[in-house]
Amino acid sequence: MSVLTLDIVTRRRRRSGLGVLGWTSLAVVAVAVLLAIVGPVLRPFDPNLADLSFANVGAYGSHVLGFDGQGRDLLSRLMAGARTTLTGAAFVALVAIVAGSLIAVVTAWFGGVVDAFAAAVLDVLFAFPGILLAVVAAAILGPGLLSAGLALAVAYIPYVTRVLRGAALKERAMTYVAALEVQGFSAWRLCLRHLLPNISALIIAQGTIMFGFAMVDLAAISFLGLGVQSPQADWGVMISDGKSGLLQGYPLESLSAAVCIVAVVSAVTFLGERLEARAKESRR
Amino acid sequence: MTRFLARRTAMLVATMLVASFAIYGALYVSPGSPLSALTGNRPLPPEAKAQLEARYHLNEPFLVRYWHWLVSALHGDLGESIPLHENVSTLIGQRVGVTAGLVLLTSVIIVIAGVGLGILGALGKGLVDNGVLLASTVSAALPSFAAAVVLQFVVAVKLGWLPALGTGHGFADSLRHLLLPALALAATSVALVTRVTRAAVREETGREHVQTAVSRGLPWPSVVRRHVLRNAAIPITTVVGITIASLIALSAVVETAFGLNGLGAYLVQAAQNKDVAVVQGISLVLVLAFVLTNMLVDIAYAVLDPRLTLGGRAA
Amino acid sequence: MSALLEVSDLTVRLRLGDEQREVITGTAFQIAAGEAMGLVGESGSGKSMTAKAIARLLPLGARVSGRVTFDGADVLALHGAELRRHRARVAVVFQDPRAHINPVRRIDDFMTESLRLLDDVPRAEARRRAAAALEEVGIDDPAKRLRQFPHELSGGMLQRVMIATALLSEPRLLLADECTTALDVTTQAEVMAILDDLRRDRGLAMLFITHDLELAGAVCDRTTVMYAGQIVETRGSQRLHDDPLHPYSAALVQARPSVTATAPRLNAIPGRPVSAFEAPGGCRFAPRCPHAVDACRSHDQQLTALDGGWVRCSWAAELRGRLLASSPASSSGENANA
Amino acid sequence: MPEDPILAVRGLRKQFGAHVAVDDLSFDLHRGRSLAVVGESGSGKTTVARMIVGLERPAAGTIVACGRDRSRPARGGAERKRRGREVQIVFQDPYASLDPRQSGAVLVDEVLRVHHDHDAATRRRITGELADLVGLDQRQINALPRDLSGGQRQRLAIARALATDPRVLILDESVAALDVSIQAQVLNVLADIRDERGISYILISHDLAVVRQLTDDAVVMRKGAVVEHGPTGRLLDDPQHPYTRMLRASVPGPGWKPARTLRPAAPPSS
Repeated sequence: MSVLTLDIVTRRRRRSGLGVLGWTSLAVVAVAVLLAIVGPVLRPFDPNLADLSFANVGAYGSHVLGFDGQGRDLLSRLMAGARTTLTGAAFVALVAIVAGSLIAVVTAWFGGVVDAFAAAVLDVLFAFPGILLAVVAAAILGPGLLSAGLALAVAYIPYVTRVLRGAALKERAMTYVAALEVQGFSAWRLCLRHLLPNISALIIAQGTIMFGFAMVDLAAISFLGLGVQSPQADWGVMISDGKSGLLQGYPLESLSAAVCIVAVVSAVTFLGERLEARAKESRR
Repeated sequence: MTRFLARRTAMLVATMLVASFAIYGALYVSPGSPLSALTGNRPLPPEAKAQLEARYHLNEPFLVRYWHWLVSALHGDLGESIPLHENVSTLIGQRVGVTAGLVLLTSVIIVIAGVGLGILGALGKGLVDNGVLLASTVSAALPSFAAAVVLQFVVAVKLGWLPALGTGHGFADSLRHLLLPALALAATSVALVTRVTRAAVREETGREHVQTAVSRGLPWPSVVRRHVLRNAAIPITTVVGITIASLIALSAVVETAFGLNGLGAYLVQAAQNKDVAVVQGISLVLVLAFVLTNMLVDIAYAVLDPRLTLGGRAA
Repeated sequence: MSALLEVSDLTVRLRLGDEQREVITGTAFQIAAGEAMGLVGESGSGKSMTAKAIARLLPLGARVSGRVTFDGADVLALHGAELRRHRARVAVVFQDPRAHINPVRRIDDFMTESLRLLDDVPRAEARRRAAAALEEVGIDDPAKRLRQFPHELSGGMLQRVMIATALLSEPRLLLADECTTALDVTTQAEVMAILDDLRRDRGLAMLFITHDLELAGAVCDRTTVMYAGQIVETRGSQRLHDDPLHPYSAALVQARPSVTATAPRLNAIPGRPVSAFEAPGGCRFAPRCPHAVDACRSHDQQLTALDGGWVRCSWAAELRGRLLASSPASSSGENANA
Repeated sequence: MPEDPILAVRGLRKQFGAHVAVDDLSFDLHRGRSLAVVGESGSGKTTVARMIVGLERPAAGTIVACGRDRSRPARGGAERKRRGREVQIVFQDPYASLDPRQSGAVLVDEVLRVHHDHDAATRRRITGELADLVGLDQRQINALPRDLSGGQRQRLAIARALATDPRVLILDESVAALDVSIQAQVLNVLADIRDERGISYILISHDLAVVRQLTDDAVVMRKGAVVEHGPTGRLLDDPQHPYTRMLRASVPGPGWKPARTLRPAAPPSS
């Protein structure tokens, strides 16, 4: 038997299961969510109790990770920060995805003038990158998680809508929708019971991916000092707070928070992309 | 093509008009008088207040003020920073070079590394491809500020190869100072471009017309060059363009992290100080740069894809 | 006289995820120089994969065994420059010209590409030949067409461009894979006529792959019928149509409605066509065959010579002449599991 | 004395921008009869189907089904549903015409719930009857579309269309994408349904053999205009219009040879 071509299709092998990376990602996300729920309660020490004499001191007794630049317990701050960081990102993703799905389905269904108008509005909105909008929002509403979150959510809407609108249009063009229209089904029923459920997998995937983006961007805004305000514990704030220590050779505060963010973001993004790939696969 | 350009330019002007209105309007309605920032919330004698209001056109109706602002902006005058008593255009002019340099250097890194690695991964097999995949996955998860922190610590603090902070003087020194920030800024974007490039080249390789070329007995390198890469260039150009456009705003983070004296970092400072004129001015410049870049992407797209003679880009 | 193309015991397995899926089982046939053979079957029969195996265009991960000899060369062993030369001498005309022509390059570039790259023909000369080829397939104003992009041409026109291009490289064998299926009937007739004319003029051999038995019969001397990855019958086209030897060929002949008469009821074949990897042991057509007996299901059938053709059915001699007269399958049976 | 037509179309016209897709089409369809609308791509035949079921709005002309005008959009849900009980359609592509998340049973059940106040048991009974009618077994009617073959999906699409017991069923190239052996099965099923239910068909098709098998009358369209209209048998055996003759001459059959011919004043091939 002659083998004509080399096999490079192996990567698609474990399509059905999650795989090692998938399970690891799921575990990371589960731990993060758990931390967000119980972290602020279970933390071993008061995350805001500062003692400058312990500034940047390493692991010490029950202070497993040591102290930050102001002598606060690092592990406690990481645990307490999980809630702020994750709820902020969840808020952004949720708002963007709900608005995006709504706009996508409505414009795909009605088309014509409605679609053209929505497209024009989104085009303008598209001109404002998330970070820029957040900075402007901070200038208007004052710095804080709320203004940053709102700004990011608004900035994400055009991106989410673009992806979902494409999917919704494709679905709208499927002849089963036409067949059910001919059956006398209402637009309401068709959108809610057929169109939306059929793009729901993609919506969830997009939401997951947006959650990852939101975590990064929110942290970036906190890092700029325009998001969550110190001394509140938040991973983005911690990276920023730890910068001076870092330059003096004490990288732990910045790095530990960075590792937390990178781990959760990569896990979430990996899962989101898997969901997206699967959603697209099943719609072939 | 002329019609396409005209249409696209009209769209750009319309977008900028709406965007400028939004920028100006949003900051106009923001709580707190611009004067309070100037006076540090001290009460002012009425005549001094009136004098200041007249100087900064604070007593005119909103639309009139917007019109003044827009017309002067078109003449290159973005007004005056109240806290700094300086012309915003001048302030921007002093800093735009750093940001432009940073974005440019980052773009070069993204195009060379991202597109190169992507093609390598798509056409390579086994180890090469897996290596590219691994590198891009790690790098994709590295937000610019985290990359900044890591690079500062490892390259600047531990190894001492490159400076951790500051802008530098002269071309070579500036470049030395910009290298780490550019790498930090590029990290995520390179990964994104690599992955899209890899996917696009992969997808084109599987196309029927590529099969036709193979079936005619053309050498594989010719098929790759004339059909696979030529066609993959269309989605790759789009993603590279959009990625570069997104750097314009993201530069704020890296500039802040590395203490660069650029537009983004200055915008952040101005937002913290509620320096409305500066925030408006820089926002307008950044949005313009962003929109212009996107327009260039659209034009490149239309040039590369003969199927799109008229009308916009197929979403 | 030795055949131009000789396929023997060709078996192809494709890789789908973890699975190896057999799509062709032990196919064997010959095509002489200048001869046209039709390859007819429903979906999953393996007819297109046969063409791909001959042109060495199987997807990555495919495993092939058996032997394909083209003009004396062992096709399955070719590689590098020899493989490219083989591909250049076997021209393929695909079903969907719009997908098979690079959309971002001009017709000119598409047509002259292999002349310029492989034969070092100067651009002007290559273009002159391309224009002449376009005129041969009945396209007016070739100079203008050469400057256009594929999306500016209709499907029928593109397929003629495809045929003209295939002939430019002066191949010895033409593989036409459902090349008129996507076209309108009147366009199909015209494209078929052009293909038939030019092929005969040049003494070009052709493997004509189609699901349409009548169409194959109209342009091919001989027709081969495939089912579930196997050849079930090979015969002169006219005889296959009038006096099929295999129950499946007979069923195909009868299942199609006729344009000249309304049947009270069509002779539908119960069940659905299967691919080689889903096929049962024994005779692969047995579950759908009205003449099947227990022995059919337990014994693999061999391709045996009968009346100048080949047939894969041990009852062929006995059933001969009765196949077309066989009564339509009962309606309950045909509804079973399409 | 002939009864009133179940579907009457008069002077139907549709334009897309400057392009006239359908121009001045008229025909009658009577109970239990079948009419073919024959044409190649660009003939406007599919636009005709879409106008009759209300997916496109005619620019001019009237469509009257079961004595009620339907050339304007339905006003309100009740009228929309009533139209749904008069005319139904089966599309060409069996892969796009079913909601991938619904099994046949769920799908038919939803249609029944939208239209009638039957209890669950009645709906189950009707679903079972429809499955029998189109030849799907218990397992198949409860399977998701992705687990069905093309032929089975098309049977399911027919069952869905019949769920409201319409008087007219439009078959828009409904058997064109099927394998020869499956096509014959579905054509037989369609003939059975007509015998059993007295339903009328409009067959939109480019396939003259299928047209001959299933229909009594035929309208031949070319570039939106009707070129010939008459009984199917006569039209195919003795075509009058040059275009019909060309169509007929293009069908491969015993003794047929493709001829490099025709197209007198034809446009560059379409």
